[in-house]
Amino acid sequence: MDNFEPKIVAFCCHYSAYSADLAGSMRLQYPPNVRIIELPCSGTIDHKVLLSAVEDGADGIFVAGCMEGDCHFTRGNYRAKKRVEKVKEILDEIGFGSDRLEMYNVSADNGTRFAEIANEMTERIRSLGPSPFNKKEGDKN
Amino acid sequence: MSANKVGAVLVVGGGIAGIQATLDLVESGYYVYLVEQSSTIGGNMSKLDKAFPTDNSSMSILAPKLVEFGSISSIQYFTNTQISEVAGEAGDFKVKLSQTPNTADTKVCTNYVTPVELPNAGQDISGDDNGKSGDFEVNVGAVILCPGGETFEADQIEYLGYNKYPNVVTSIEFERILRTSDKQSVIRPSDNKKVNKIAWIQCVGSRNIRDEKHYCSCVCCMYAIKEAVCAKQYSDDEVDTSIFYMDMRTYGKDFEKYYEEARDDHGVNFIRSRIYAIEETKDGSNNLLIRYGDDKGEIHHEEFDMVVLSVGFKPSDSAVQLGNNLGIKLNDFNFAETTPFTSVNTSKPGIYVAGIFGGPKDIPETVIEASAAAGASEELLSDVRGTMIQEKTYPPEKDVSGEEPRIGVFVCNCGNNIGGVVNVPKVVESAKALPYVVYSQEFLYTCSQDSQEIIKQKIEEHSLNRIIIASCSPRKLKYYFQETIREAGLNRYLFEMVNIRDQCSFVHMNEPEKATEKAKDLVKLSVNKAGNIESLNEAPVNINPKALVIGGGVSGMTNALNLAKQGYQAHIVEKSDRLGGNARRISTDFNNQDVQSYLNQLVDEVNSNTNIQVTTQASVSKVDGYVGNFVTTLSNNEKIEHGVITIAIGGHEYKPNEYLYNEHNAVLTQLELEEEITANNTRVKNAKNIVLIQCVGSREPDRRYCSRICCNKSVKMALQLQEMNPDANIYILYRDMRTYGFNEENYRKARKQGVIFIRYEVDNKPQVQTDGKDLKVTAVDHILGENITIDADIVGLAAAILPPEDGIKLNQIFNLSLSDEGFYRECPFRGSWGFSHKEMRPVDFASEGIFVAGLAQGPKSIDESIAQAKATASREATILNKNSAKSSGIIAVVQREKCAACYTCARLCPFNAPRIINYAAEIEPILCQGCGICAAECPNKAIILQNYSDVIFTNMVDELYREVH
Amino acid sequence: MNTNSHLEKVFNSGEFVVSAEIGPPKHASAEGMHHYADVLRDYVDAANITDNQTAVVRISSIAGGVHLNNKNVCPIIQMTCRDRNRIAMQADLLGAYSLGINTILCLSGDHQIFGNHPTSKNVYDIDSMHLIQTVRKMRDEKQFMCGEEIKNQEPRFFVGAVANPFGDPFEFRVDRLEKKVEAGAEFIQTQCIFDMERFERYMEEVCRRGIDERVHIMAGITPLKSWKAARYIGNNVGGMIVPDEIVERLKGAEDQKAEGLNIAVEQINHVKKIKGVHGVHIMAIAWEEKVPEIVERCGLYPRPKFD
Amino acid sequence: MIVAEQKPIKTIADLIEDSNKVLLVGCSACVAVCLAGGEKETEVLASALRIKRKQEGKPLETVTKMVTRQCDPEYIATLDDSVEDVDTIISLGCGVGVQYLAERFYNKWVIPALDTKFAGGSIEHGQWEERCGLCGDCILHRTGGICPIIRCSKSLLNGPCGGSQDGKCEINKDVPCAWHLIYERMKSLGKLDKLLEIQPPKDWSRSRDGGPRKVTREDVFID
Repeated sequence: MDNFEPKIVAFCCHYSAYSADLAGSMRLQYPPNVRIIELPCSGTIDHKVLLSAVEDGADGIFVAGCMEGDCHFTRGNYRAKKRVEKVKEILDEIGFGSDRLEMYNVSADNGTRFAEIANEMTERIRSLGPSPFNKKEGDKN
Repeated sequence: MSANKVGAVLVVGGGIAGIQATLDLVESGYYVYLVEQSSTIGGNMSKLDKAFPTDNSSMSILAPKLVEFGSISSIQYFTNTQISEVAGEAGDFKVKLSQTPNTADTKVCTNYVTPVELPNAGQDISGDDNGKSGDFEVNVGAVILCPGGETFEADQIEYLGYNKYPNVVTSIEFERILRTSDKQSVIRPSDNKKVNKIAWIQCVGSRNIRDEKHYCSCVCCMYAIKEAVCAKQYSDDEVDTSIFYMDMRTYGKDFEKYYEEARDDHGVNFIRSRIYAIEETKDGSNNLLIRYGDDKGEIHHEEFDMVVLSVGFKPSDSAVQLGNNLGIKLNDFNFAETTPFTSVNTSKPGIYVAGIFGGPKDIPETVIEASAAAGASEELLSDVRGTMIQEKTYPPEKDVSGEEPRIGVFVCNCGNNIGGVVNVPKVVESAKALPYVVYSQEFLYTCSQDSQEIIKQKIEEHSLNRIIIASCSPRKLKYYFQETIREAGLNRYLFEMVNIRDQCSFVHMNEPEKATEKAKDLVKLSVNKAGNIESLNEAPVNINPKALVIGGGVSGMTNALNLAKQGYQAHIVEKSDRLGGNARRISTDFNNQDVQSYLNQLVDEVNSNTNIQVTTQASVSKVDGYVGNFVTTLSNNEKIEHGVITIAIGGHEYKPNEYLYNEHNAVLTQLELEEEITANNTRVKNAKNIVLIQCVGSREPDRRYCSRICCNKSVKMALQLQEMNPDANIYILYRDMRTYGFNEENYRKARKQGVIFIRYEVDNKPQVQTDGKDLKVTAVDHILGENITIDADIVGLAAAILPPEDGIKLNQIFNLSLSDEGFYRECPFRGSWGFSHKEMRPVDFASEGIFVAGLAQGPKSIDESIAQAKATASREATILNKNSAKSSGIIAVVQREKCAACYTCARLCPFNAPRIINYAAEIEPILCQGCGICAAECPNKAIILQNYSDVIFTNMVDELYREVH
Repeated sequence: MNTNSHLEKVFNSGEFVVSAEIGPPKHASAEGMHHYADVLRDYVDAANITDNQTAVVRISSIAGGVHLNNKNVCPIIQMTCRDRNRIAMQADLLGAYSLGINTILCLSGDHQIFGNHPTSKNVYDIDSMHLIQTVRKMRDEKQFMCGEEIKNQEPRFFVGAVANPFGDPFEFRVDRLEKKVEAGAEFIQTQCIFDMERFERYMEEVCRRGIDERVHIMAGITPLKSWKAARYIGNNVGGMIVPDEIVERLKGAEDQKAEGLNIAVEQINHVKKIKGVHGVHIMAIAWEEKVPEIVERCGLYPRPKFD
Repeated sequence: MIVAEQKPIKTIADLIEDSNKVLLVGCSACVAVCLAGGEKETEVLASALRIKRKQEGKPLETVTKMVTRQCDPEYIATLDDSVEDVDTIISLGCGVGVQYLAERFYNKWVIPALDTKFAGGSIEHGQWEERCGLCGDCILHRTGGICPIIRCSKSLLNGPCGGSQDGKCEINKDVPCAWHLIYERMKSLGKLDKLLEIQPPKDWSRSRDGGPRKVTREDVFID
């Protein structure tokens, strides 16, 4: 378990993904566990895509949208937040637990915050251990 | 004016105004030379942390604009360049430019975007000609000056302690402190300690009689409030913030609310005062002691951790020199003077000004002026529109539908920026092993010109039909690479870009193996996606080159006339029986210019222009269609087909319930008094005592906004009244005098000439009483604290400007956004996917093709209405000049057979793109901005966002975790 | 005289009528009801027996009525439309009359959500308006609701209804009262009155329309035990208004209970003077022992007797 | 439309405890519009059930199908090929849909995934309100177009009762008093006099109280 390197998938809106690029320009160092899939807007994310990530064995999942009130599509990030909340609720209800999933808001010009999120999420997932559906890690144990 | 006009424009200054003007011009079919004297584009705005009043991050507004810059090929831009000489005349100027050698680091890589460093000029992408250093000449039809301004040198006022005490900073310096803060605390310069108590000192270098800078800098009140609120929000600990001011000038749209919220919700202290001195305390803490007099004249001392000086704006020395070189007229304060009722025309035909060089102003107004200046240039050069623009030609697009994916993956080393950490050969190897990948190679610099040739060649050689580039941020180079593959005959959308630099090598420098693993994963994800993406078409839509202008006031007429002179049709619909609107009731503007003769001339011009049609006594009853193809039905059943809509339905004056209005015939509103002044009415002429009361119906709980122009107007009328009868006593009862900008000059003059200004508190308003015959006005003198009673012959009420009476009714047709008060809410800071430049749109609505101008958008002066009307025309021209417009490729599409016509999509779309037609939803491609909110929420999954479908995402996630299954 | 109801007799005599209220117990012993009957006997002309008030299960109002009759107190049985359909209600009307009950108060009833069986189905087959009509039809036309003839002894009830002058919309309240009178109500008990001003306005309109000539209106009075109770009623009981002055007055009192009684006495003395008010209905919730004191202090003791 | 709401996933999971393969059937009509049983919800439910079972070590196989309307036999028939090897059918239709499935697939265990709530309409996205009590004897012409049968907590025909205050029902301050609304509407229509008439008792026999109902259009129905 000590060597467990979680693989975290991040669904980032176009603008919040920019914060990840900025973190790069700023040469901020953070753990290499996050894989970004870019969405036009965080409001693009469907409940079932998040659930399918859980089914696939994702150790951690997060959705990142613009700051509240700052969505380029007015309220897409509020919708994303509601959807993440709903999926968390489902995961709690079926006993899987919702800690592996999170919603973040980060503005396009805040590379620091992106690095923080990457740190925070990696730490959280490390302490949770691998997803029960993560076969590779499961075999190790 | 020259007979041989040139279809190019020179834009001087690369700040937000220059960028906006350039983009408008380019989109409307003109060639632009953009000249910037410094080495970077961005101007003052890139120094700000957030923009008020929406608190959006400045960078997120500006960055996409800058990025777009690089992708448009009808611009040439020159940094480190100045104008040395101008010859010729409007329509045909010959401008000599001189460029100093580029001192910037000439990296081969083109894609360095950081919050402070902006893209370097010097690349072949944009057709920049920086190699030219030395003197050269360009030939243009018009010149737009937006050199911006400088802040006042705060150390010139010694008692403020700037440059003497480390913790006295200017507001610009404070912006930098905010921008670089960790958002948990605000740090002061002397000892890097957290601050708990900050003061702002207003009007530093503004409204200063001693210094002959007696204009108001307009924006400092708002930015101080914004900074005070940010300071509180960025601190985990409680921070005490105080703003020391003379008059709180929050006159702009939504500003008053921002002020009230800062005061009431955020707890910012506002102290009406005069500052006597700022000194460091003697205890060595580097804290500061402010000595000030309050509004009763009592002296106080208060200690702060840090003091921010709200410095005003002035034209830069180089701008002044530029103005002088060009021979344009500057005003007493060295700002460029504009000719009456043009708002952007300098004294020299063909040369326009926008932004701070024309006078201090905020960002949205700067952007409006930039568009207005573009509009004015377009009017001048309409005969030669498009003559300097060359349409780029491309080889025919290959049809790859039905083909199995053949993916090419190009991995960038970026000098050593990527390869120094990530094992690029390994990434290439792993890519080769992925399904459908038929070719992969690495480049030292993928973005170099040579690499583009190789990519094209490989596409040919291996029949590649999907291209992936693993390099840096797609923000800037995506379009560049898409251009490359399009030149190779591939559809632009058969492209994916992976950022293995900013997301791998730069951020995992000490973990090369893991960084490599991550890079491999990211490539794998994008290969998986590439297998599922398709060619997308940018659906063409025909554009009807005609505007419908609703409202025949100054704004509507100016807008229509500008468009007409650009060669487009305009149809004005006016509900009353004649053109003119509110301006019919105004004698002179704040600069004492005759409004009526201007108005009559404008009406004549409108009536005689063959491109303009006018329908009076009619209103809009129905609008169908969408941008480019609207069909509007009027109340007289006339049908008009048009491409864009200008809403310029004006506003109207509040009919007061207060101060005996309606009960005593000597109590008049501002407009009514103005009419009597114009008519030279004897009762006004003979009046001994005239009392003007400000803020009647404005800044009240049920109307939480400032009506903006009433202070200026009352001061102007006071001067007029004084001229009519030098013996009259004129009193102005006010809450804050908001004579912003150069209007401060009139305020100063009025005080000097004996107009009596008495401030009142909102909870202790003046009383107007009558015995049935005479009027008595009682107010409390704020200095003496005693009642003053005036036997008034005339009482003038600065009644609020109300939103258009028809606004709500009209909006049932348009379904646009209205503010709480009922003014049309423009669409600033809203953007669309794919970098189209909609980042800052002070005259646009979220609904494409619909624009607003004049009072309908919020209270404003005639000049401001004119600027907005021209800006609107300029924005409209970017649509009307095209025979057809293209939708974005990435749009949502409906599978009709699955649609339940439930209205979910139509309710959620911010752009009104979906409609229910024949029992199923249809999404209008030209309106869709590709956010995918509808697709995600559609209960029957009938909507798919092209190339971003759920299936694509679930496949990518499957792929990412495949090895672990 | 239409009925044998003692209450009707007192109204006809022109005396100012006094009634009180007894809530039956939530168990099957009648002892408590007997006790309250003894307490109230000489001080009131009749006593309401509530029908599962606030939708909480209790001894039925008809059974309670029988217990009161046995103790020589005239019972006004309440009948709500919540729990029975029109068949059960008519059956109960026959049964009640056969057991010697002759005074009835028709109401729609509190919603079951407030009671101890919130999941029960409500019936509301007919509403209070229909119930009034039905009781009158059975008495005056000797017919069941469906029109079928009652071939033997018909139930002969003196019919009352309730009115709430404090519900909304206010201007429709008098209309609805008139509808009830139109339907056949002979006396009206109002909701507890705390807001005298509004009640007076209401009565003014009642008199203006001459409704007071057609029906006996009894003002509902509730003595309050504490300021908290006062506030609770004002805030939590639908259609009730308790003016702040009353809450404040109780709050400021040294002995809140004594002050509560004082207020009730003042209120009764006040309503006595309002035109159209023919009686008072004292709802001393769980405080029935104090009714005699209130009646005496208002000068309404002794009560008239008839043979 | 019929407005429904999904049951707790755990409840549904308990009902299919013994099944290894289930067919989830969504409905594209009312329940899709009220975001309870369209394709999106069907797939989300399927995924949630699979995750739960995978976690418990008893993987569940799911098949998801959509039908245009679960309340027409012909649409149900399109599922004939999909039910063969499943243990259980989960209907995301309203109560009608569940029964149509159960009738068609007589030997299959059919369970409801939704609670069918009421006949109502959208207020805005994500919010629906009850409007019709399906009583079989419409009186809306007498009550200003506002139904007291379903919108008055007591279904009073001659309201409002004493519990109406500030336009709200006594049972909950968020529930508007239907009779207050009726009064206001009739007043604005100048038809207050209609409210003074005593509305006669309702003929409940035309409602569900009269037994299961059936409508036959004699002019189109051929025996």
